[in-house]
Amino acid sequence: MSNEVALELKEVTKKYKKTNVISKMDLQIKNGEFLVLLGPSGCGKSTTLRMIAGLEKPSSGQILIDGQDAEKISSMERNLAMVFQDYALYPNMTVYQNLEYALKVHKVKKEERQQRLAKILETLNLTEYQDRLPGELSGGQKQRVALGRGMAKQSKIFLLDEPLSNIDVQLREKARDEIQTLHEENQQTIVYVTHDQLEAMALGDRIAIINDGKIQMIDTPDNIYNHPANLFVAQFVGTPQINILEVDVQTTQLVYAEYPVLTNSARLAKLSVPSGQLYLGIRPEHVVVKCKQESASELPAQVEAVIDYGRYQQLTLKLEEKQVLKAIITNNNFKIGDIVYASLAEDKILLFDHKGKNNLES
Amino acid sequence: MSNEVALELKEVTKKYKKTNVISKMDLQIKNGEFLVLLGPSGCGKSTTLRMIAGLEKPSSGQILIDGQDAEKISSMERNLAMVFQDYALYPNMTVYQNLEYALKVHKVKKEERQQRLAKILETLNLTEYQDRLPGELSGGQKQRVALGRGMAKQSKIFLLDEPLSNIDVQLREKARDEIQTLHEENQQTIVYVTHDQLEAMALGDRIAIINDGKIQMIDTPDNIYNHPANLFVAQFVGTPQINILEVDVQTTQLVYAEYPVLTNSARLAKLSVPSGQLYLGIRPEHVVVKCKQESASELPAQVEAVIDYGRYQQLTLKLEEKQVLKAIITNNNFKIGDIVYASLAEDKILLFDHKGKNNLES
Amino acid sequence: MNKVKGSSWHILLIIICLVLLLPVVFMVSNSFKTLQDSYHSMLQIIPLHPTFSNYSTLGKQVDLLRLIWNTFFMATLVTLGKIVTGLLAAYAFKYFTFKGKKWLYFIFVSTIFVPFTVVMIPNYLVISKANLLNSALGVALPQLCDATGIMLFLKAMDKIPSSLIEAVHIDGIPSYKILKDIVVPILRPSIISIGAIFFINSWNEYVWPTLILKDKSSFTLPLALQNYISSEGGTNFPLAMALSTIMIIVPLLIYLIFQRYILNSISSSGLK
Amino acid sequence: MNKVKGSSWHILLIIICLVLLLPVVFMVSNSFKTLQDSYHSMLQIIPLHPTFSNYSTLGKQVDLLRLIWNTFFMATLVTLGKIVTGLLAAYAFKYFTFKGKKWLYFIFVSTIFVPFTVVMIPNYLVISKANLLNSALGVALPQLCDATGIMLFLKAMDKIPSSLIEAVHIDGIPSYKILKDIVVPILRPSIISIGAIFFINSWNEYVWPTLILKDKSSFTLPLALQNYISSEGGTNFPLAMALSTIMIIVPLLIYLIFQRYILNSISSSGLK
Repeated sequence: MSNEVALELKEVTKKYKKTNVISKMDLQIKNGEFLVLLGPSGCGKSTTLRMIAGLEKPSSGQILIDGQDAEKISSMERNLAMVFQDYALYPNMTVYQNLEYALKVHKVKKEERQQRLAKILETLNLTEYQDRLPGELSGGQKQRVALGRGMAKQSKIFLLDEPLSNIDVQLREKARDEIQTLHEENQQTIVYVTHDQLEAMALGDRIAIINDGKIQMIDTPDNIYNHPANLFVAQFVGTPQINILEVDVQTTQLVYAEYPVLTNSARLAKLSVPSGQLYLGIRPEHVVVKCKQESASELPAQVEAVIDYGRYQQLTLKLEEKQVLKAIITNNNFKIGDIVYASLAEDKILLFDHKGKNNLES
Repeated sequence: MSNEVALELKEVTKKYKKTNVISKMDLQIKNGEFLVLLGPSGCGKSTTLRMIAGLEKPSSGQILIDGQDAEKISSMERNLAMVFQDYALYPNMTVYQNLEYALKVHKVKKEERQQRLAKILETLNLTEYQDRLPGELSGGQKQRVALGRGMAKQSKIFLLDEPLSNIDVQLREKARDEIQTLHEENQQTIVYVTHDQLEAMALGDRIAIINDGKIQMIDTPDNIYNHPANLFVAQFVGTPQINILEVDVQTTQLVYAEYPVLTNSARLAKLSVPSGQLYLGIRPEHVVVKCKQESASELPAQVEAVIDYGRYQQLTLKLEEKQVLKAIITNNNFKIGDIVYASLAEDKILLFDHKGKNNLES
Repeated sequence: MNKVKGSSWHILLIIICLVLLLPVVFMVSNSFKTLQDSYHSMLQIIPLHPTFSNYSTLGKQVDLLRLIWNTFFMATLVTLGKIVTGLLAAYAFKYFTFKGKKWLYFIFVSTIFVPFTVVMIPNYLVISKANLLNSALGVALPQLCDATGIMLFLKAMDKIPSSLIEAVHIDGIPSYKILKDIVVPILRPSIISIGAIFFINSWNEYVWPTLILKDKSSFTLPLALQNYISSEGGTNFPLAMALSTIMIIVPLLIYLIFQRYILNSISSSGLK
Repeated sequence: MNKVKGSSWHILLIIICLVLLLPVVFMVSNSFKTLQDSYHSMLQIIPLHPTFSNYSTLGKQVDLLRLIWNTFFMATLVTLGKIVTGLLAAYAFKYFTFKGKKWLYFIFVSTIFVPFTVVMIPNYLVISKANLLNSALGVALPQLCDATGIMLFLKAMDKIPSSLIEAVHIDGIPSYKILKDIVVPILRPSIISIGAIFFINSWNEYVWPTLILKDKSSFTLPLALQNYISSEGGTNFPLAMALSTIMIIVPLLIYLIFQRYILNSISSSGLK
């Protein structure tokens, strides 16, 4: 069992000047797993990665690498490679020298070095650039060199700190596919930091969503999107953001303003929330927009904005009292100013308690 | 007629050290229009904006502002405001002073200043921060101050240079909505530079897609997505990217490998391409994936990757000879390794000539 | 920043620090020794018979306040001159474009490589013809601008994002207002620390003032000190050390007062 | 960068440039004048009767090659010493963490404010006890490290992204290799230009060498120059000017050779 876990954080806390950047974080990463740390800037995800890399020391708690206490081994002995956000290529060395440098210092034999690097350069389509300096490369090429430098070490754990954030949007999709292919081929354990939820969804076996130095939820992309543990996760994942309405609990139904938006009393009974208010979350694609009111649960609204993204259209609907509801539709028949009726797909509705903001059904 | 055009570029060329950054660009921007300049980094979009602002001088050609030759008037007299990517707030002045500074120097009366600024601070929700220094603000707040500083000048033209690229992804949606609301309220002429196609689609009345210093296409978001002028535009807009296949023209049909992907001979006849090869473009959402082959035009493929984005799933399909086809579906029944059949929605197929890469039907 | 422990590096730094500090300690210590003690046990750090007599003797022999004022006045004049010309020139180089700018800049920097010693004589003749001998202004005049200052300010201006200056231009603010309202306030820490360096250099200047200041009443501290060091290394050593100790008080005070700016402007990061 | 035309600024720069250059022109011109011409028309830029006689007289009176070699050797020694100690100390300050680092740094910077004039006497005594009088090493020894150099290198190291050093650490590269393979190559332009400044300062040094170098055969150029300037301003003025002219040749050569690095390290942008 224990050798299945590549990396483990036990109650890790990191303080800077008495404020907790990371608070008692527990985390297990399995051998060969692709784990994404996702969160807004300043949430502590980079600090977590840096502690794993040994670039920062936890204020308290333990980091275990392959079952060994990381504090007792140096950055090098942790047997890991890291790709930095700015790539951190040595500007005074060619692409080949960049890949070779660590191996050379650690006295890997010349023949083996050449073999290993030739294969990596080939895989990453860098062979023809091997004699260039980093300054002569494009962003995408630099990113591949940084990946290659990490691969050259053949370490068990691969840490990536927002590796795609400095390359052109158009190239990101390709670069992302490449990272995925590499992971499938080498089956390294990968810890990947990003603030981009689409990147996280596309890459991660599991995603750990971090906010305020705490893991808010750690699960598969599917569960994170469909069954978010709390309001933060629900709002952080998905663009446009999930719609949040404040609703009143009544015995057999949930009511927004005077509209009964949830009437499934069996579901409500399970909640064991006697009365008061809840947060209701509904993703824009589960808001159905109609021209005519067909049931009492549909909310009258005015179309405030229509954005055509080509594949789908996004409507901004204005309910009463400045409440805004966004909807994603695929056949647009609406114009700004239209009066419409929005119905919320009942089975897609998420419910969060008003105080703790946790998902009441997960 | 002429006073409907707020801004006009006539054969504007900009050279740096003999290389053309902008080549003979023509552009007309109407009064009150929201025009987005969209393109990859280094395409010349920022240079274009900077020439309009008077921060760079065209090497040749003319810029007309309100019909006046811009070369004869200073940056100030152009009556425009600009928001910079890094906001360029004066770090030594409070929020209020930042907004007030230009007005004060230009001797706007104190009472009027106070009135104008109070309203702007109110609109942008900055009133409570008016005595803070920029260093004490978050990214989103800084961006609002930068907007406010531009608004304070009440200029006719508002230039924005990637104003959202330095704020958190989660806040971008809100900030974007704000910019749109401001435009609707003030009806200023806006020229907005971005590399983010979604931002462009959401904001622009029209979008000018720039590459290699040339306007590739200038049109509404809808036309740009559905009727791209050339291969570059088709590939630049839309994520995941449009699929491109090389197809052979045969008398009554287009053939990919041995599969007849387009059999509408009337459409083919209009093309007047006798024979040879074409590029076929099909957006991922127009690739229909089935478990069984139903017609000869469907391409057999293997599922290479499945990404679940929550709202939709993205399949990466492998055709023969390493050709990859991406598909967007909304009900995922496929697993990696499945053999499937992909059919391309005929009426959504785009055709580009093999040499010039222009859309053959637009 | 990643911080690694490095004890051997630590030792290296302490050694360098000692090398730099020892002469100072030695100087202060000897200024409290009697002439005899200083002669017999010069390297003894703690004086055997500590005495203030050197300082009181000094007080009788020279007008200390006048010396300090003379030095202070001259150094202030030079510092202000260099700051004003340096800021103006750096601003012009940085934000304006004109023909021959590159050449002009090339010549500017070249003057850093022309030693002041070498241009001292021509300068002396000019000052003497202008009847400015024995005056602080005479010392200050040829030093009111120098290329090093321009370079330092240019370097400091690198920290101002170009977009900031562009923003002000679009708003149509005149140049002198940009300099006054934007550039100078932002550069304040740099101006203070560059100014401190200017001040100290001028405070310590010896060769050039000896040419100009012949009259004892116009003497600055370094000139007075020289009087106590005869050509063969000091007739009354403790007395010279006492004067030296007095001489470093003002520079050290300036350092203490402005340390926040000075330390920050050296290294913007990594020493926190 | 936004470049705006500014003619009044242009004029300001030209005036400053002239002020800086005039003494040099004046010096070179007088070195080609006869003693008589120099006396009667000192401010005449183009000599009435141009002559090389001052240079040939100088060649007879002093061993020019020896003077240049002495100065060069001493300046090289000082420069190398300052570069090595400066780089090591700056590296230690920047990338290592240890107790009392802040205090150590505070003391380091304070020594910038202790004038060399003031610690000259204690240093003199050490050098004389170590029997190093009349040797270049004696001049160089107390100058082998200084806080200014450390500061300049620290500032230069700000340009190296911290991720670069972290990347090397994760790869387990030892410190001395990081310094040798990464830091020094990246800082090469800064090292060259800081080194050039060190060299020039040492080349021009006058007061301290006069204490140590008593023997004529060990003289450096500034000491020889002083011989031609009697206390009252020069018995043979054109001769002094000729020696001055010779003295600035090496510094200017260094500037010309390394101008690319020097100009770039001053201002990374905005002067292209």
